[in-house]
Amino acid sequence: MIWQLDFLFLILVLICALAAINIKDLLSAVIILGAFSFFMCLLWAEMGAVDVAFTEAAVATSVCTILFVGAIIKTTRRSKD
Amino acid sequence: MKVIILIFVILSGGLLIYGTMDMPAWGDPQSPANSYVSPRYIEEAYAKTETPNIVSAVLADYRGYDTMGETTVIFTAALVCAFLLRKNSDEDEDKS
Amino acid sequence: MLTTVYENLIVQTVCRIMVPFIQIYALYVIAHGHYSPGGGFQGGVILTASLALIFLAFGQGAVTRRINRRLAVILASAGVFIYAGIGLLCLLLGGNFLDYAQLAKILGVTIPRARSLGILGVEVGVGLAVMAAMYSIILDIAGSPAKPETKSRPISENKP
Amino acid sequence: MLDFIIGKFNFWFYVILMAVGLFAMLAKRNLVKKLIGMNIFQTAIILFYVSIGVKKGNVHVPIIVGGHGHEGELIQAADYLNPLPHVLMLTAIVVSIATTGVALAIIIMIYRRYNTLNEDEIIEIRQKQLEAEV
Repeated sequence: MIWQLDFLFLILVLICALAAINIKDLLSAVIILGAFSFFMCLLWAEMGAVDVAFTEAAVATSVCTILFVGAIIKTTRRSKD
Repeated sequence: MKVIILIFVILSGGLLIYGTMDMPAWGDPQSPANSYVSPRYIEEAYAKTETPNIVSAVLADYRGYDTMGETTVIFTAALVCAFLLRKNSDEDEDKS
Repeated sequence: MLTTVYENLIVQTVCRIMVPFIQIYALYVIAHGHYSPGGGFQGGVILTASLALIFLAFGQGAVTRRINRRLAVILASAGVFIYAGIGLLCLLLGGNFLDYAQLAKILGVTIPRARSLGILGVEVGVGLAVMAAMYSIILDIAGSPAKPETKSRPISENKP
Repeated sequence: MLDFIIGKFNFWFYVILMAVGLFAMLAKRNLVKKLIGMNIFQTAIILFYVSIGVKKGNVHVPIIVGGHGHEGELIQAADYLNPLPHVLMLTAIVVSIATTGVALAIIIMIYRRYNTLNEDEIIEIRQKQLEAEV
């Protein structure tokens, strides 16, 4: 509920989102998506939603990244855009 | 094509930003979302369920149907993944 | 592929030390969900993360030897069944579906305490279902599809 | 003016984040990129819902202070955050992981059949197949 901290985390989240959709290497994009989820978790902890932050830290940064990496290694990591 | 999509996205984003002008300010304790159902949950939850974590109490007790459906959704997702990817013919095996 | 294992002593040793602590922490998160942030989802996902750590460090055979795919599906349906079973038990005791106050008749405690215990039982079911379902999804997406199931051996013979 | 900006800039950021996700879903031709865009879109909406429940000032997180031994004390609703958006979004996050898993399974099946992840190439191959059948 400190708006300066909120502003900082929102800027970081936006940078991570823009980087994740613009990088051509899919594996790098997925790792940046993990960083995006982590900053989102910090943002929720700052807003006081401790349960949501815990869930995001447990679910999105670990299991989601594992799923994406497994799928990318099975398919291909090159992308044209 | 990309330019059309960009214009569409910017237009819809601008419309949504115009919509936020009427919303209550961030963190307003008197906003409608904070003043209807949730005060009852906060005041009653500990006395009626002996659970200090209000989120747990609401998740599993007051809104138990919701959580049961959600557990079923996860179970269904696991079944769908198994049906799609588990080996059932020999030709898939060679290409993977 | 993720399924080819490179024998790495440091990774395997750290994994062997870390996994029991991660699982204890997951059980703590499930059981202590009334008093602190946490609950069925988070604990189940942390249990899955410990299994995924074994999967990454020791390969697919080491983890399917402990919980094979058929057992994972059975555990997931058992979790959903625990949840719905508690609801049906309340229905049989004369209340509404998922009305935990009726559990006070068979548990012999006050009504708020019975609702607290009902929440605990439901969280255990959710944790079991989430753990097994996520484990099954990870095994299907990241594991190799063609590998035949290894026969389960007694735990004392397990050498990862 | 400053109060207005402080009160509203969160919502503007959520809208920008949602627009980024929507653009990735519509304009990118790679299927995994589309899925990443979908994740960003979902997270922006969840962020919007959670931020509705925020209360300014000296409030606690939604866990009753003290736990046992405080039965007699009156609990004021103004002292705690709004727990309802947290509950709803907790389920939304876990369901989003399930949908991601199903989508990745479908992507793996598509790659096995067409040997590419680019949408244009998939459509091209599919049209050639249809013409060959006719």
